[in-house]
Amino acid sequence: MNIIEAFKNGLFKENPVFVLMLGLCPTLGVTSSLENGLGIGLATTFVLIGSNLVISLLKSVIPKKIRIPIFIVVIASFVTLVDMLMNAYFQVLYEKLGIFIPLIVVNCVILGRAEAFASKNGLFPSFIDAISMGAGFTLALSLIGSIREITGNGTILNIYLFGSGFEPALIMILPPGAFFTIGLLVGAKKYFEERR
Amino acid sequence: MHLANIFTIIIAAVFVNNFVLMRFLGLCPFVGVSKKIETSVGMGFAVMFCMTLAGIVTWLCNKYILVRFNIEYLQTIMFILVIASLVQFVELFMKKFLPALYQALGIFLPLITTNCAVLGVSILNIDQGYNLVETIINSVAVAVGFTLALVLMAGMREKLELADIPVSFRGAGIVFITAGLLSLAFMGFIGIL
Amino acid sequence: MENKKLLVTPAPHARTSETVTSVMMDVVVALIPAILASVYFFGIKALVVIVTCIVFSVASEYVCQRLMKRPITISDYSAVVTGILLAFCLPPTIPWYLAAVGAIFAIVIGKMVFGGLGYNLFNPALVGRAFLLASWPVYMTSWSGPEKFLEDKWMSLSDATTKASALSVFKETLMAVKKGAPIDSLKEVYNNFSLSDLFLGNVPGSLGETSVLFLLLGAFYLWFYKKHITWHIPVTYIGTVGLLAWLFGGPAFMQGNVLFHVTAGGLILGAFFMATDMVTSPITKKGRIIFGIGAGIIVFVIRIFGGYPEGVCYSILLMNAATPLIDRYTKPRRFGEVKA
Amino acid sequence: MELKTFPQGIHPSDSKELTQELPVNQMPVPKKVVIPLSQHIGAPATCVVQVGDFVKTGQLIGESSGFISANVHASISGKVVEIKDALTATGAMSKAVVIEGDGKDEWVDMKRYESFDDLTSEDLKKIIEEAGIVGLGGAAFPTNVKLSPPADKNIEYLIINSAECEPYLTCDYRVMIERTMDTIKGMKIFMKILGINKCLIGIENNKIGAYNTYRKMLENEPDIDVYMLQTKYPQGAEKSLIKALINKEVPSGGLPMDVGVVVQNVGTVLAAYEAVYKGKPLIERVMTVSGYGIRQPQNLLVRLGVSFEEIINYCGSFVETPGKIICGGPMMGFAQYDLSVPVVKGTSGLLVFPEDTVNTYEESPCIRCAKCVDACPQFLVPSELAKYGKKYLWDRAEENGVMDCVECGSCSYVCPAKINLVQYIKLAKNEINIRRRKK
Repeated sequence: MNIIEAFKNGLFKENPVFVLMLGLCPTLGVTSSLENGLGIGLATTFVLIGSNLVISLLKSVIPKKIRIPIFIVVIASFVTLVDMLMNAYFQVLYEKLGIFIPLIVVNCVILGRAEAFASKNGLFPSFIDAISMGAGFTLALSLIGSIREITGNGTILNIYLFGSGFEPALIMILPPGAFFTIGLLVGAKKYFEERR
Repeated sequence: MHLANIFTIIIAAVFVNNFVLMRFLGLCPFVGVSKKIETSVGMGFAVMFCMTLAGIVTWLCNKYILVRFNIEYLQTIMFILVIASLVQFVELFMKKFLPALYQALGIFLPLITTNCAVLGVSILNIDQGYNLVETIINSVAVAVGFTLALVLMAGMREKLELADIPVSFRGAGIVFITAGLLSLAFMGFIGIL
Repeated sequence: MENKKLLVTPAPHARTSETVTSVMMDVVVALIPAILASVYFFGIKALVVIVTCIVFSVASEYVCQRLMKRPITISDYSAVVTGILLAFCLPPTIPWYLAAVGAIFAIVIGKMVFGGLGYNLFNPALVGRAFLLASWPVYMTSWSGPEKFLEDKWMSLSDATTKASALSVFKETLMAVKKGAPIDSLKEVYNNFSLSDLFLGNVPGSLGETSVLFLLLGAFYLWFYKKHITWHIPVTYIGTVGLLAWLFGGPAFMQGNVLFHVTAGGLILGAFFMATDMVTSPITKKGRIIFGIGAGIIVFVIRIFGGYPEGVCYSILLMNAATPLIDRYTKPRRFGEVKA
Repeated sequence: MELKTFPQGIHPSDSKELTQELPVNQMPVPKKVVIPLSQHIGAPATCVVQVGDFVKTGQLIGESSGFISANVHASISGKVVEIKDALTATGAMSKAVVIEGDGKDEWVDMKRYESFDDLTSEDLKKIIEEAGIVGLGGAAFPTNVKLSPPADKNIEYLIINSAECEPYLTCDYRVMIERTMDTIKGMKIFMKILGINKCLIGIENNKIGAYNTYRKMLENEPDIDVYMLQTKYPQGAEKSLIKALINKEVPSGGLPMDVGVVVQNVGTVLAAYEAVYKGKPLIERVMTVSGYGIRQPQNLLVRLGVSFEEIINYCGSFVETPGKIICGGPMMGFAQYDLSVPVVKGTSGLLVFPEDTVNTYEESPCIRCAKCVDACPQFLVPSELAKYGKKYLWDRAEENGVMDCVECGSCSYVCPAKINLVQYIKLAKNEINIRRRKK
């Protein structure tokens, strides 16, 4: 498989968030700032890479009937690992993301890639798949995070972008803002696709 | 335990911190299963059933296994396994002994395993330090809140089916916008309690 | 015989003269007394806000319809109604650009993405207001005035001595009582606002909601003369709030001040002009009664227990969300329907 | 006095003053008639004449061809010149017999009865069937079928439909005023056929003259009661009339006989009288020609098969350029584009409106004002049903009772958005009927 193709796929054609509508909870739940979006995106990518690699390695020894529980155990182990690592090295971010870190385990993107790709392909392709899908996911979350942070708080990565005259729309970092942002993004995407 | 305390938990879980609209948990079924009122009610009941059961079992597991053996760091693995097997078990049990209920709710059960609301409520119950009774009340109330949001959404989506929505917003777009407006309306409950 | 020009249309061949435009026009007419009252009490700034809201509502509807390549229907006055109603629930001192943003949001997100008039699920004006309140809470809760006609501040656009609205005074007192202040201070709140001021609109508040008298004037025009609204929603809505206020709104059980709770805040405006919005309220009479009672309960809960001093906007939005369900379960019993 | 009526409905201006006080005028026998073989609900009649045949007035030319069908007779004497497909008022084509009159109007031999005391119920039904009588209110359902309820239905009442709730139309009113005694005799014929002794007449209070006449004539008739009804549309819809008079609801999907009622239009009653006492088959009817676009509005007794064009010419032609010509009443009638269309058994009126009084309406989106919900005599939600029809959601339309719609048009009348609600509903009904037949 062509690496560039794989990335195009993960980032755009089959973007897990905008196209496949997977992993919506973190997409909306933690994207009140770019930092949060980036954080959960990278954490998810890490778990994705780990689980894809392990499952790809073990694919011949996993019995078909109980493959889903085994996948879950593998994913959960990596989530626990991320959980502990973040707790140790990124204390502030860890507390902000809260419950969404353990919840990476139920992110359909990860289980979906394990089932649809890693369990059928070799080590290297699975690795590329994980990175491209993870990148797509992280990109989507960062995009939503940046939009919400700029419009709702007037900052990007906590740096003030505008003068004091700018009064950000608080709603954008509140729950309704998350829904509006993704709704408008999905609408805009469709609008431009149709025009092409 | 005070009655007021129970009341607080219920109001908080159903309205103020509505899982779907304010906490963003259980969004996949919220988007996926809210096309028709009947199915969303079915999903609501299935979630309520599993959530309560999962809440109780994970609470017990936490107290008698994780805490006792000092292995709280295995919470995620343990809980997800417990929930997955619980759902599986419920499915088998229903199929065998409650075929009518299985007919109604069966199709929703596989979806619940990956419903982060179930895992979410289990973890939150522990984080909040609820006792067993509070855990049960909270789990039921969260499920009621989930069902409320789901059914409201389903009603609106049935109505939207007749609307003349701009092409770009048909499908997911309008669902998110509607959810956003619903969430905006739910902001009115902020500060209660 | 040459009859090339005979018109063939489906039956019925008789129609009433009413059109959507005429209905919307009637609503605009009904709002005129309250517009005049708001300008009289709050000065030229009120007019600026109202005009801004109307202009931006109509303009955004026009732009959306151009983008969607649909027929331009701004002449049906529905966007004008939205603009006026949005302006009515804003404080007179709000900067014009925020009013404009609210109007744009109301029309674009509240109405046009759903396909325009008739398809929106939530009252667009209230969507705009809830959006502004969540985004710029400080501006949305700083009231001024009233600065009546002929006072020096009447012409001023910027002067704003912030005052508290009747309901926010009530709320603050209520919070104080909860923290241990003497319970009789609630009575003082009731006494501090004279009923005639509340009734006329001579109090700080959102610019169109204060004048009960002039709102009722328009409402009765719509209700009895034009028959566009029925009693079901306004009466049950106001009745529920009144009843609950009397029972639980005072220092002791059954000592609440009904008239204060009905006339202070946006209840009259909401009950007659927003909850009755045809597009977003139930179509059956039974459904409208449920709508009114439900909204009434929510208003009261928010006013007494919630974080906001006023709950009219949210109560109507929440009941808007429930309207499809209410409609579905209050279908009229069909003629000759066999009871199952 | 207490006025009976049904719940909901609408109050369009009745405009009956144009013709209400004008006695029925007999139109001369036409030179040429076009007689469609399908003038009724059910199977078209089978043609029993050939081109070139000479026929007498009242001679059978089309024979009933099934359980629900009706005979068709020649309405003038003369020569059959053509058998062709002709346009009818509903816009559908029907096979039709064209007769060119010989000007003599020579009638067939007719069997008259001075009284029907010696006739059995079956005899009377036979006479009505042979005379080709169908409901003259507009639906044109074969009368003999309506008079033969299945044995398990217990019929209690005969209800005479004289509500004439359509604006402009006054033909039933004139029949009631001018032929009071004959219609009473006709009612007795129906009562004998049905074997019952209870007949109710409902008359709206804008036709108070008819009410008073019947009151007087019925003083010694304990079996026939006359009631005054509040003027409201659609009082003349069978289900609404039954609700108004005996406060019973015809079950959804059912027929009047399910609540023990047979409803007959007053014009039909007169036709039955003519068939029994005079031996006349149904070859002529009273109709109203009205509207502000016709020079001499009037109530006319016309032979069936005469063209609209001839009627219009007889009535002094148009006042100014006509904008719209309607066959039937303004609420349920059909707009016409070709005036060669003939009068048939169900034609109750011909209305002409000048060009400057007719409007076309642009549909705007439904604003859910619920005016249609408050108007629908069937307690349906027309706005919603129409949306289902528009979006081809037949199942949901069916679930929500679209088949109960009586197509009275009240919803379209009140709609401020000018949506053609009835048309979308009819579309759904049609589609569901096709699907049901396939099953």
